[in-house]
Amino acid sequence: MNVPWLTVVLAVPLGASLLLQVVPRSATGAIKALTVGATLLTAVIVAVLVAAMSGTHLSPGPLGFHYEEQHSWIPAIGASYHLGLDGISAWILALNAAVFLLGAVLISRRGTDRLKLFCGLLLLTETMTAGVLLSLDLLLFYLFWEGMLIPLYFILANYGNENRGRATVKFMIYTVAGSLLMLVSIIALQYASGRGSFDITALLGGQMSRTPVVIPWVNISTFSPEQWAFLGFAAAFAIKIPMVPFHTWLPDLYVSAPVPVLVFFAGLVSKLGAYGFIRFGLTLFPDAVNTFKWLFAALAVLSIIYGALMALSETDLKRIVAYSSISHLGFIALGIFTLTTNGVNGAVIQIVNHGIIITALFIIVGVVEQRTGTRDIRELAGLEKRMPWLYAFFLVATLAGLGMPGMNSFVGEFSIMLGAFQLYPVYAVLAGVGVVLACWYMLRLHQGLMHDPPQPRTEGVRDISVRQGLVLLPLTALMVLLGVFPRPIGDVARPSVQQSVAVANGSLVATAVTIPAVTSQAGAP
Amino acid sequence: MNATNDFPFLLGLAAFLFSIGALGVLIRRNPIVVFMCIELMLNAVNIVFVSYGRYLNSEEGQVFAFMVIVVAAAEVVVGLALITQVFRLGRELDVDDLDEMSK
Amino acid sequence: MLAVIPPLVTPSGVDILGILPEVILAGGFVALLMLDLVTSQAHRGRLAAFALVAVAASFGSTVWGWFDAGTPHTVYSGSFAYDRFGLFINAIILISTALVLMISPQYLNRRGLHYGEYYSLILAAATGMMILAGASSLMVIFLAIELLSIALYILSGFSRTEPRSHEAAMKYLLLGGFASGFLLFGMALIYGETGHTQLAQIAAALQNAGNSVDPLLMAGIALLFVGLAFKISAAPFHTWTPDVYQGAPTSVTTFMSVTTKVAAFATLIRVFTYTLGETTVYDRWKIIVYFVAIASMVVGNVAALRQNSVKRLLGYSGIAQAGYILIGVVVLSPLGTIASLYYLAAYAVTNIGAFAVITIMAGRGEDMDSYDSLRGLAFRRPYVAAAMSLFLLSLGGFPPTAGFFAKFFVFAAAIHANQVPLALWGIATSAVSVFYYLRVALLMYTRPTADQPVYNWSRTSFAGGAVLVFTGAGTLVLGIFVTLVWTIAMAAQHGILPAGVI
Amino acid sequence: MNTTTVAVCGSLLMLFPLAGALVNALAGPRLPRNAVNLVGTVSIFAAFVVACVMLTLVVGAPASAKAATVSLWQWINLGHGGLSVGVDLTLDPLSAVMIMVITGVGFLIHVYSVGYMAEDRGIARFFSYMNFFIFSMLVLVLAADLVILIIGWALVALSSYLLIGFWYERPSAVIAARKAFITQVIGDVALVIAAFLIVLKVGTLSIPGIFASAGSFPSSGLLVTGICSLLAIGAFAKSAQFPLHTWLPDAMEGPTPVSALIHAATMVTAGVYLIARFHPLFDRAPVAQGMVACVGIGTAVMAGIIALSQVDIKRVIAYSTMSQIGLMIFAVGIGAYSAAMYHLAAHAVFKALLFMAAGNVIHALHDEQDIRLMGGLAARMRRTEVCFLSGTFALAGIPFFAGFFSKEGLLGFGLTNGPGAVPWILYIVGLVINVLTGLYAFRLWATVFRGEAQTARVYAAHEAPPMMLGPVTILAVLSAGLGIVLGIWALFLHANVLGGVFTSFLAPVFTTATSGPIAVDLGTWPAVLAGTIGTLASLAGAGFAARMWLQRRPDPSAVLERLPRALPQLSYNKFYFDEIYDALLVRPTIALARTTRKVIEPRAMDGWVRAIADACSELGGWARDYQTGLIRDYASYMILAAGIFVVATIVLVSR
Amino acid sequence: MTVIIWVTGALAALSALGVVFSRQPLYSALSLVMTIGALSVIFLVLNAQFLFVVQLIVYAGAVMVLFVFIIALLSPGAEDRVRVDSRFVIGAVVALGITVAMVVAARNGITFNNSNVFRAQQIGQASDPYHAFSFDQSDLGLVNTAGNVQTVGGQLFTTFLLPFEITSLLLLVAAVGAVYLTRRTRSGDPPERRERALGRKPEPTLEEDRIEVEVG
Repeated sequence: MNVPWLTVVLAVPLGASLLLQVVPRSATGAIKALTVGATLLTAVIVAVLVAAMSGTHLSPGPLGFHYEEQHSWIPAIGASYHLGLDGISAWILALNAAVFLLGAVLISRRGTDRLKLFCGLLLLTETMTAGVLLSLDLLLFYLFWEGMLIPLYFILANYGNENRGRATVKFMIYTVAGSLLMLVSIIALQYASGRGSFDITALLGGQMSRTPVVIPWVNISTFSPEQWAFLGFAAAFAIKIPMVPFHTWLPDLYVSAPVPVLVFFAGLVSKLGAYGFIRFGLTLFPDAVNTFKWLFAALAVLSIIYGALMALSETDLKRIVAYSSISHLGFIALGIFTLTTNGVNGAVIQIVNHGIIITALFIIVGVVEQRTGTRDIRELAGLEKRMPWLYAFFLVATLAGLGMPGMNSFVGEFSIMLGAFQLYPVYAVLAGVGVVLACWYMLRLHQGLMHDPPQPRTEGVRDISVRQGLVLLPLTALMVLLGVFPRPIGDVARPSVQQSVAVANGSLVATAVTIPAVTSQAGAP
Repeated sequence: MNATNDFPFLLGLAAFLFSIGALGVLIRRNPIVVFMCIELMLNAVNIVFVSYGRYLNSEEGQVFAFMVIVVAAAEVVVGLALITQVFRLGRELDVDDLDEMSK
Repeated sequence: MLAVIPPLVTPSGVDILGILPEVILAGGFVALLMLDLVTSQAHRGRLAAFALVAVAASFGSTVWGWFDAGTPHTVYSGSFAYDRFGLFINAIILISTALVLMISPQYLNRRGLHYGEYYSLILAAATGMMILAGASSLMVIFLAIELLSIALYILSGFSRTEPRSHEAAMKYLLLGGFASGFLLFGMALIYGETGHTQLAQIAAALQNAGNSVDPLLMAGIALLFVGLAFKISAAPFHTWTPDVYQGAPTSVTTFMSVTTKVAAFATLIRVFTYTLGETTVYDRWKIIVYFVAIASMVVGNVAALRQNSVKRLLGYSGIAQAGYILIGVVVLSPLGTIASLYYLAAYAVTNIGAFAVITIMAGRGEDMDSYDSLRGLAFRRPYVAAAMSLFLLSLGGFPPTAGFFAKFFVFAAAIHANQVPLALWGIATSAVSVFYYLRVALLMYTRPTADQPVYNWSRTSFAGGAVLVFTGAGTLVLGIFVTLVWTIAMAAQHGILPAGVI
Repeated sequence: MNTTTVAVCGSLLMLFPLAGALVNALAGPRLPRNAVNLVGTVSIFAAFVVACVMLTLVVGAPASAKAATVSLWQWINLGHGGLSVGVDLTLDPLSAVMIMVITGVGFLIHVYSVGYMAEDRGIARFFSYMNFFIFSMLVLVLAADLVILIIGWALVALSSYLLIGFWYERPSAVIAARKAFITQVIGDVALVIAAFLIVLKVGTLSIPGIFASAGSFPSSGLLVTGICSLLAIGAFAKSAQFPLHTWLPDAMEGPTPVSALIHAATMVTAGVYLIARFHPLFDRAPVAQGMVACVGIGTAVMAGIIALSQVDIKRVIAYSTMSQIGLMIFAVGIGAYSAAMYHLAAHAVFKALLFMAAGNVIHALHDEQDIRLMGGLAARMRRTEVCFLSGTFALAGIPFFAGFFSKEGLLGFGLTNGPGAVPWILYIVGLVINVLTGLYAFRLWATVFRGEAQTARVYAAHEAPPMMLGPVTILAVLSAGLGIVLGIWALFLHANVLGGVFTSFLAPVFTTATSGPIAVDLGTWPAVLAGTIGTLASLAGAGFAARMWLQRRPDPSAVLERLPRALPQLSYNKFYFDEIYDALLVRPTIALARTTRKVIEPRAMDGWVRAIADACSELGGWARDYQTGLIRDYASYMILAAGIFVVATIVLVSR
Repeated sequence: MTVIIWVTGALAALSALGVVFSRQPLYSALSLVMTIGALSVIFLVLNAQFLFVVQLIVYAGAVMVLFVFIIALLSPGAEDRVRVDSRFVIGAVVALGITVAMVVAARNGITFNNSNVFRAQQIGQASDPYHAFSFDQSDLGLVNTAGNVQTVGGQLFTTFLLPFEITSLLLLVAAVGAVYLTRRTRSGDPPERRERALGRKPEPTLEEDRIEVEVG
């Protein structure tokens, strides 16, 4: 039977969110069960899809996809409903399913205001983010990309601390400004290709003009259309990641948002910018991306160090974690702009890893805040004595966060830095400085909370609950497991990454020839 | 008389009446007078229509001017009705008084 | 002397079928005047029902006309275009009118304004708009504009005892008359310089003129544009919009915010794109329209940032939207026209929805249009708040709503015409607009604190609910199943009366 | 060797400590104390047994097949042109020596811990960390892939961090732990970058693979020099060598068994192991080697000087450790790999001994560590003193104790190798080190155990329990008895049998090295002379110290007064390295971070965003201000715009 | 003829100034009547007899009477002297600009673009309008002959039938509007009364409201 599995992945949460509307508001048990059930079902389907991926048919072409579906949507302008899964999106999709499942599990049934609204929006967000990962049509991609903001907006605007309004609006405007620039680029790309299509496979390899645009009257020649278009995409993605100096929405938002939201927001949504760079930035604008790689890699390095410095001096737990996230995402961006197999693959690995780490860190910080009533690191100390279990989980998360060899993020960071070293050794060395700083601020966070004589404020603080422990356990276990056996991610991503990198480096034709060999390797474990 | 050319004069006259009417809208505060200034503008337009119609040898100008007069009359009716109603509710006859919503 | 009188022949081109929708609606207007006399105060709701019937009949004839007007032509000696373009606009106007009629009775009752004249004037205005949509001569354009304007002047001041309503009517009337002066002066100059008032003949004259342009013609075009820009409330001729929108009864604002703009844009497109689109003149008026488009986008969006009345906000938003639609006009391409038409449809459905929420929420004696009065709406009226959010998001251009594709097509048209800066202005201002749309949306989901007043929102009537459902569904359909309306808009563009056809 | 056997043994070797760590970590808090102790020690004992088995495997293997590499699983494979790393183990004489030291000494220290930590509530956590350390250390020494080595390298740093900060309620411990860890991470980064250079050159990170293609590095080339320098920086961080040495004394905040195990016997010597392991590369980079040698010997002198003036019993030993490792680093720097490894093994024994004996003292005095408050303990802790003395003799290189052979051996090697006058200079520096070693070693002994008791606490002190004394005794016997027996045997039967055994055992590893004799070849007179002079120097230092601190002739304070003031100040303040680093690195970084938060973030980063927002808002204010509500104003805007349009179009026409 | 045009034109211009600048509304109205009259003469000279009559009857006769009537009814006071503010400056400058631009553009001889041929000439509607345009030229067609009322009327019912019909609708709407707006509030229409009360006092307190009802 030919089941459109990817559509099913989109439809399950969407359908569940619609189904929620008929559940009475007071039936919180049913609402929660439905939400968890739907996210779980999605997760199971995604897991099976990813596991079975290597055995399925791969579409031909410079970029190969699995489970492809294509239907006509707006034939007049060449937009179609085109979904597909490949090695790059597979694990991120899995991460997507996982973080939403976690988010669904974490919401308190009794403690949540307007549970139905939250659950519905959560499920809608899952649909949208999954759509972003699956769409192969630029317009469809944009639809999900921007549509994602709607449920997110209502979630962020409705849940969180008293500053959430400002933070949310800032985030929205920031993001929308970037996305709209991307929209212009999408249109220009479609127009310039002359193929009347928004399909990524049709637009591959850069078809825009590479002669510089000359500003009339003043006669200043600027970037080429392709470069301008790339910058449009880059604006959207750089803001979403976010890269310094486009990052200021992130700390505010992370501080104001509640933990179940952060689990999927920090865990996944910010990774979509990186995904976009890999999927579209590299393949659609090979010339521009090679022109600008130094710049974006430099911004990535700046993010690494800047985020680290901020994390080093902040006193608010959530802000520390937020800035650490900026720093880590800088690594991911650096990996992408190395345009090497190592770097990009490392970025993919790191996307997944960071999703796991940041989720755990936010859960931990959330627990600490909930238990002690403060987020100020100066008011907290000696929690190890009170919360030994939390300490254990936190220790693992901290180590993973600082890129400890043997933990999952080391794999990605090593690979990324190797790629960076291939590109510009200086960047790798600076990233190394970032690693040292990461060690410093993560230990400051960890020790600041856990060590030193216990403060009076922490008197009588209880350890984590069993449910929280059950959520943290798989996350920390994954941190260790993926550090010891990182191969699954790398193996799945490898063929697609190689293709994308080949396209980015302009050896499109050569790639088309070598694909069969590569994929057959991937197929034979 | 061949040398005389009245057309620029007529157009100039129309432009003058039009602009002076517009100026009146800007500087007068009594709505009734403002209305009269608008009438002045419409009359200026009528000169243009008629004189163009004259030398273009086309009746459209005159018909158009006729329509303008009709419309002007209709507008005046509604406008004056409104003005009386405003006045009846005890307001000043001053357009500068009508700024409640922007305060 | 009798010999001088030309024989009274049957006027050429008289084809009542060509203006059937307009005639039906005008008939409805007159009939309503009569019916009002025999309808008691308690049963004035029936007038609305009758008006709806008239609108429906007119819509039916519009649909019939759509299939009938395969080849576009004019009727009444070139005065009126019988083409799918006009019929498309007619359909938008009629649907909007019907929706307004549905939300009106409840609102009028609450505000104590329930008089029969309301419905007849609405129909009269709608008639004027539909005539404007099909007008193919300067004279008809002028008269149609005046017809709809006068009806709207009265409707704006319909709340006879309310100062704000008066103020709105007064402003609209005086400034409208002022703008009519410009419009007329422009028409006079165009008539003089080309010798014709029929658009088709003007276009032909321009084609014959080769590559020469004379200054008075350009001045005429500029002044004509000023007059139309006033009607579409494009900056800097927009100043009346917020005041009038705020002061007029909300149902009237709902009506005119959408239909006037749609009709005026129809004629703007007809005149500028399809009559004055000749390269020699286009190159010159393009600059004006370019400027006005950008100014509208900037002024509308920026001014909306600091408002505290939703009606005013939507007024400014409408100014901004006019700027976006103007992009579709200035690029002078079929795609641009289609984009503008799509935008108009999306704008109509969204804006009516947004205003309908304000109308429906109105309490006895007060319009619920301040920001404060929306605070916490979602807790008491979750579905209404959800609908309002949807409309605001659509106005903000978020997918998957109508507003997104509207903007998308307009930007696409700009980029395809190599007018990238225009698109960039558009996106920059769109980004700004997100702020104020979302602020309102956020407010509805903010729980009021103890010291803030609790508003007693009215219950949604069946008709009001139906309007919200229709507009909400329409907003989504236009944002997802794009091809549906796109195809019709494309047919409308293909079916527009080409330049030179009489 | 049978690869399967090696794989099984290697896995078991690592699994025992890991299992112990996991059991104690997860179930420890609920288990009875004895069970915790049992799990903690037995797991290491099992590992020791396996290590012995593996040693026999290596010993029993034919000379041509002493090394075996087995692959456990593929760690990552990024495909063609990408990274490919396997989790591989290698067993060869070098790693065999290391695992013997680690598990053997480690086991004794674990046993000692049972006694030392008897009062502590966190015993399960302690054993868990300790076992985890053993595991990490085994990963490090068994790794056959540079990435895996780095993982082990970092894991030992982690264990060290955890154990230094074991008493987390002591702020000084917390800070010390962080400092140690960050320093280690600097070393890790250096290693990682070295790995990049290697993989980009030879395309593999497998250590045998690297060595197989070591020939592709041009000798003395820039690349290989760079790689070796980076590796050396990693080694310096781990082995507390200048300039990354400041963490080691602070690390004494950890429990004493930790100091014995990690900061004396095993982890800190990993740098020596690393350089010895990568000798094929170092042999091609003489500049790097020279740098390593200089840093090693420099650190040895510096640490010796500092050790003279410290007053914390553990810190004195820590500086002595730093000094001794400096010597080992020096040895590997000059190519005396076997000698270095020999000294490493011997040092592990006597330094663990010293620490544990010191631990006995501390334990007896209820956590008193200041030697100025001790004195006269010999009367109360006779057996501890004897053991301590055994270690001190070994440390000072008194003939026939463990340290004697190894130290004289590597100094002698220095004398016989190297160009021009360098050997002589090095030799003279070595003599200085010998003197210093004797001085501080005996100073410590004299101050702690002899003389007058300085506080009342001393009178309450009593001998350590057998659980602590037992391991100390075993190590004392090893360092003294074994040394004496074997030494005499060596002296009379064969010139350098112990060194010879070592050399021949390690020979398969260091085939490419310019390995010479590791001990003084008594057959040549200069060498004998040199050894004799070196021994005499040690003895002189020891004797002088004994006289000065036992008999007050000359009085130490008088000596101090005669010296320039700066010298004792420098020594006491550890050459101000902490202060210098604080001023040069830590404070600027924190200041930068603070500036970033207080200035750059709000003003620049958020500033540009807010500037745009403010500008829009300002424009909105203007727009609202111009929306006056006056019809006449509105009309004036309209007519202004219309006028401009008309004039503009007319002018445009004429253009 | 030219003289008549110039004289009446000047008269119209002068009285237009009177409309704008006289402080008494009644004077403005009378000046407007004067302008309208002057313009009707110009219409007559331009052979637009029909418009001449309509201008006098409808404009001067009906519309202006309405104005005067309303002024009499409302008896507004004199306005303040016109102030020279920004609005005045803008208006004056633009008025001057438009007038000058029009005159300059109309006098093709000195317009910006000499090479351009007049459009009406190009499309064959007039021979040389700017230079040949005077009233001694009598080669004009039916429209411009005396008694063109019939022509215009005939056109009104044939070619311009649709616009003519629209005007009927327009007037009807205006009538309805005027009636609605000026109609007195019917008694016994409680919401209306309350509206008015609210209208006068936008934020009535409870007590004030009650007093208002009692008085009413």
